[in-house]
Amino acid sequence: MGVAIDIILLLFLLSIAFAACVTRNLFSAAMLFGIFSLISATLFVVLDAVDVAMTEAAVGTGVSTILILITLASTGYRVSPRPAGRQVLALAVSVVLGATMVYGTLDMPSLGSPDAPVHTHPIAQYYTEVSPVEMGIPNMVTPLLASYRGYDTLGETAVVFTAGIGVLALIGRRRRKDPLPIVEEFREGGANRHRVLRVISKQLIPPILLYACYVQAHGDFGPGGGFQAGVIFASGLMLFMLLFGVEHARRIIRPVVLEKLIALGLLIYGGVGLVNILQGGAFLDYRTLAHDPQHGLHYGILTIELGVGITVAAVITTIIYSFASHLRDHVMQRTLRLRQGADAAQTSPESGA
Amino acid sequence: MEFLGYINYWVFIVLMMSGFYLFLSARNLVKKIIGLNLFQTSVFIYYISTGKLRDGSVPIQTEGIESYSNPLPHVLILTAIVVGVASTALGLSLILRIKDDYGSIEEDEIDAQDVLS
Amino acid sequence: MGWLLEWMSVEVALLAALVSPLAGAALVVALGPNPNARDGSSLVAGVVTFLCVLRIAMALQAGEPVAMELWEPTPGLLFALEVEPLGLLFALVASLLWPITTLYAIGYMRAHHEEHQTRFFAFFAITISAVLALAFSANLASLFVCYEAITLATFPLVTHSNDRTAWRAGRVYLGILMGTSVGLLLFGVLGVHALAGTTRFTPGGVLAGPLADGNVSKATLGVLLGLFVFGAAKAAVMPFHRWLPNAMVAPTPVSALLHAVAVVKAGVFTILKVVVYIFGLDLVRELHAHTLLLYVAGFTVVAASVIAMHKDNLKERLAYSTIGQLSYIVLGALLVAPESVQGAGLHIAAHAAGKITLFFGAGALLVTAHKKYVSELDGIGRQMPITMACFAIGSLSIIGLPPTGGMWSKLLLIEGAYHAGHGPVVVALLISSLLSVVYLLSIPVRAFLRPAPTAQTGEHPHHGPAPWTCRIAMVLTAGLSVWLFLFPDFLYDLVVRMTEPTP
Amino acid sequence: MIAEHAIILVVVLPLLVAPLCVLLGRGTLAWGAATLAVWSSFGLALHLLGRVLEEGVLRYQLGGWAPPVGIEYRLDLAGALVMTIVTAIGAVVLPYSFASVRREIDEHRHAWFYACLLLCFAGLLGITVTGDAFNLFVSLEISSLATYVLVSIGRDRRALTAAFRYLLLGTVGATFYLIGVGFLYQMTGTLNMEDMARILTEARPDGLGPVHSTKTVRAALAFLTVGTFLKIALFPLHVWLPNVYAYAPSVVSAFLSATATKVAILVLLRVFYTVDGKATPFDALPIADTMVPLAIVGALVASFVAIYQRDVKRLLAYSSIAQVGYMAIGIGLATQAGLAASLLHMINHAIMKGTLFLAVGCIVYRVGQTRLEGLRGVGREMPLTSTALVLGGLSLIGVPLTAGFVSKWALLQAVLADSHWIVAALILLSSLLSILYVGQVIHVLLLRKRPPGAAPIQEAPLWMVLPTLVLAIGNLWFGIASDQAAEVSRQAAEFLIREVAP
Repeated sequence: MGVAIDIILLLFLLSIAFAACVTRNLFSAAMLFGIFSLISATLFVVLDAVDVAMTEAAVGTGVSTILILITLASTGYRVSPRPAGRQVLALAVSVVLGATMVYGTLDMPSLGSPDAPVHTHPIAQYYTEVSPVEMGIPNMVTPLLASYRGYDTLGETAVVFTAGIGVLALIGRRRRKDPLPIVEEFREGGANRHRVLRVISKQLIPPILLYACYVQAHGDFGPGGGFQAGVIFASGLMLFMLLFGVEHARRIIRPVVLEKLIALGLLIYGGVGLVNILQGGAFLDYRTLAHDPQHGLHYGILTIELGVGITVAAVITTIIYSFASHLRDHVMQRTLRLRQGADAAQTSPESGA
Repeated sequence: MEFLGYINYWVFIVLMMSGFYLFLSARNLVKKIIGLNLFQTSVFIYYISTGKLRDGSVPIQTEGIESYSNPLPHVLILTAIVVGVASTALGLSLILRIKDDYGSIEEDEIDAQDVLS
Repeated sequence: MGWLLEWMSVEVALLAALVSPLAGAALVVALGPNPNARDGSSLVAGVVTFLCVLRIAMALQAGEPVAMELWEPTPGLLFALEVEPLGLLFALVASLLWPITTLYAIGYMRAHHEEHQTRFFAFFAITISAVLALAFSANLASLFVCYEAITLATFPLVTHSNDRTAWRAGRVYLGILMGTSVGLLLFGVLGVHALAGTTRFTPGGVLAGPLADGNVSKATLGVLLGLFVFGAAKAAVMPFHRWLPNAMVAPTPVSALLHAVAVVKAGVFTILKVVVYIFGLDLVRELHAHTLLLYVAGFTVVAASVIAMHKDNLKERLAYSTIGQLSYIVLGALLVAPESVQGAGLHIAAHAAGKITLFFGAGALLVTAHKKYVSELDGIGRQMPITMACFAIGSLSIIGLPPTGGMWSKLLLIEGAYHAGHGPVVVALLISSLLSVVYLLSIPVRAFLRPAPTAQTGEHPHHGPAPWTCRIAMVLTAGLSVWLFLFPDFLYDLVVRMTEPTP
Repeated sequence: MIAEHAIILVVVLPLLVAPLCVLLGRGTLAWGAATLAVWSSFGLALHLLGRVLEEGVLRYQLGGWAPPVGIEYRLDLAGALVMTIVTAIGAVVLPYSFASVRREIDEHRHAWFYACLLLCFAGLLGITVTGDAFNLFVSLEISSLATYVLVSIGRDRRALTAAFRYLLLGTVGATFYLIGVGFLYQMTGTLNMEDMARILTEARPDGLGPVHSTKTVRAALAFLTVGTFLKIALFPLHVWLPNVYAYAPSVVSAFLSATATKVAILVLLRVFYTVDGKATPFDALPIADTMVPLAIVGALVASFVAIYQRDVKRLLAYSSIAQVGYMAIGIGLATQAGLAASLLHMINHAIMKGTLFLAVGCIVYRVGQTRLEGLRGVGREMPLTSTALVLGGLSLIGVPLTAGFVSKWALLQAVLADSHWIVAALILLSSLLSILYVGQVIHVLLLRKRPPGAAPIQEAPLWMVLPTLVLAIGNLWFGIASDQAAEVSRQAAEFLIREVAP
């Protein structure tokens, strides 16, 4: 049964990858990538990585695909044909890459083999056997993520932070003194014309936000944690933005506040580490936070997960805001230009007469 | 299963190759990003597969289950996915700016403009 | 006079000889606004430097070893000083002629109303320091560093006038000197280090061992020798000679001291050192390449003399003469007969004294009579008798006629060539001497014997003699040439000790 | 307490001041905070260097978890050396950045700029201290992402394409690294570098020789090497570099050129020596046979291309590729002398390229562009800047008494010690080419006359000239008194090599 699912999923993935390579349409390429990501998330579940599956589904299928689609909306879907020479070269390089990897696999332990060093190395036992006792947290991914390799996660949060700042620096809208004239159609967002959709979707937003809080808090027991929660929270806001338009959304949570929240989350995370140092432990040694080391660990993990959640939610929202605002400005400018062109076309025959 | 174990790896490799091929051959910048993402996602799949233990289960402690898959690759890939989406977001915003400033997102047309300037 | 210097230990003297020009440079910069104090300090630094070198000479005469290790930035790049006879000879010449040139320069620069005199004197002093460090270098690596330092320190002097020609000349200067030294000389230095494991100047050479061990072939060593002969482009062996005529755009004191004495001699000195202390005379004799290089140098000697004859610009003529004379020294080194090497060493001193006098003369003519061309010099000897008399003595020294020191060195060179069985070289030396009679002696002859141009040419008739400091300097250097003729023993002893190292 | 935690504070301090900069919001405040953070990092780095010299390798258990369960920070001499370079350059660049950034970057982006600069800085430092292969990847990505932002934050639109291309190739490089680490992880089950090195020498479970002889490990090594080559910009994987250095803001060019490639080279050393050391990667793969020729061809081609550049920053960028080639030669020799020479050249190249880019930044501040035609005679009116430029240029050529000479000397010696005469000759040839391109810049700046009617130019502001001159004097200092630097790099090389020795 497992094998059958495995094979089906792999076949799916292969055909999608092939389709993505041959398609000329950027829109379908983007959608194919979204599906690819979703199916790989399913594969992750088969491979026992539920946390990763959740993240991949939220990030790959959700955020990345949406970002690509927004980008395409302002850049267009046109692709010029590729020259043959380049394709041959690309193929050759890819084949070299593949050949090297296949060579590498020849001495690998087969998939799932219990003799593989990955499973025989003492740390594997540590993570699966000692950690739940030591931490009192059933989900082994969470303490590994937040404590044993908590420093990597700090780095990961820093990367997210960088991305947020970077997107702001690149396409973040400057607080203009003379805002663009707002075209009426865009004032209320695209969903204006779909009242039913709007009414129903509106009901979804609170549960989504609530679910985000649940995922944030439930990371100790099931799949989830700060990152997933942040993405889900941001997707709730994203839905709001889709329904009511980016201008409205920007008024609900102001971009400046988001910018500060981005920084705040990372600071909370790092601050925990500094507090640990002040308490006489190593950086990110949460055991110093309370008398009982296990309590300390729980406090620490909860706090840093909160930091991660804040930064991720704020960054994803900022990114989506920025992309959407950019698209909106783009569309509006184009509309204005068209309208001016139309006005000019109307006036010119009169003046000619 | 032994045989299938290798097949799995090779399928992952084919996936990586297709992503890498798309990345190399495309001249459209968005398409390059898509290719890169495919490539990276395939690498993630490979990584996760290394942690899989035959007959192991999801690494969440449950009554009555003795063997769990190794959670370490999961953590690594969680980090890598985040890093990946961060790069993607940055790359896409760069594309938006390039579109604004050059009016095109085709590599050749951009290069041609740079040569002229 | 010896007791006066006894109180200074020889190590101190060695360091002081290098530092006092630098201190002089610092003083010059500090006293820049006050020209008299500035030039005075320059002079004092020169005299102090010379005294230090004298102290070193006394020590060496007494048989004391004079050596010192300074520092080692990376393994194999050891900055160390060690005085041996040839280096001492070079240092003596340079440090003696520096205060004299300074004296001359004071008059020249003021009469010529040069700008940026402070910069001029400062870089001049720095160059001298580098030259002395080069002369005292204990190994090839530190010699190379000093060699490059000289190139850089003289660059501002070459481009001193800051106009288009000066900068163009500067480019050629830097391009050739830097290119050859980085591309060839450095390679040679590293090659020696790689083969012999050391670059220390050792009597008898360091490369004989690797050859005997079979680590290296004769052909490779021949190439290595070529790297040095061409790499030390300051020796101006053709085809890397073009920088020297170009460098003549510099103020005359620079041409006089640096481009007749210090800088160019640094090139031939390097070659001599390498031949004597790195390869060793016996080894060079076995290399086929040395004959080939010998003929290149011989060609340079003759060709430079021929070109010199056709130059009307006095300084350029002197420059080509220098190119020829430098190749005498290279010839001497490559002939590898003891006499010829001694002659080469002696020629460093003799040519220095002679050529600096000639340049002083040329400079004096320029500032006083504003004459640059040989053809304008008719009858000028009557107005500037001292200048032209010194010029004549200098010419004799270059040609190699008594009563000047040039005679001894040329004699030794010819003798060496004869003993080594290189007939064509003897012929080349003789031809070049004859040519130099034509291109040099013709000048004082013109100046004294031809009638002065009359008023119809529009020249203002009376300009008087050269500035007094210039005249003193010329008399001193001309006197030095004569003194070298009368008392060559001291220097001769030095060069003999060079070829017979074991005491 | 600070001494005990210095090894982590040196990285975390700038990492956490970055969000602080964003909170502060104002450019000036952010600059102040950033400067303080970087300077304290510099102080800590010096302290650490001293301690490493005295005590040997320093270790720190992050989160209090003993490796290999937790992540370990592990600072050896090579790491401390690179860390000192990075922090020193940072400490010089930040005072400089105040005026330069105000001129070249829109004001509302200043706080973000400093935040990213700090993140880049922290990421680079993280690479130097980490003893964990995956943590290295994370640090690498922090610095890379910050770099993409830094490059594209200016006003030149060409910086956008440059940053984008860098993003693509950088991500590919990082992914290759990730694949390599994955392969190694699969064969060893651990991510800690030392632990990996230990397991690699152990016998395989099936008894077929040591783990490092497996095909998987070889493939891993290939991926790690190629991925790192991309980051180092070793020919022919250098295509991203010229435009990035050329069109980034001056401060960024200076900082990156002096630090980023050095840190990438350290990654290479980690791969070759710390992780795979006992597996003697030089025997397993034809690394020396490919790396040295690639490096030397790269040095020659890049020097040659540099001569034809009409833009000063691009010219310097190509020269960087050439210089990286020299460092790669030293590593490719796989001898202690070669390694020491590479490390020494790393220090010296950081100083000289820093000087040159800072000096060019001063010119940009006044003239606003870097095309050679537009810079005629500019140097004459900016004497201090041109002094620095000339000193840096001489060092780049490798003129004696400058830093560049000492390391080139050491490199040539190492090359000749292995009797690679042709390589030595080619290095010298490339030096000759460098005379041409440096000479060209100096010629245009100093010798040509300003076009008639051009507006007079002032010397750049004091706070830009001063750091530039500090680095310029560093060129002389490390050329004359370089024995300490040479000694440290020799010891670092010895340590790395010793890890290889069984």
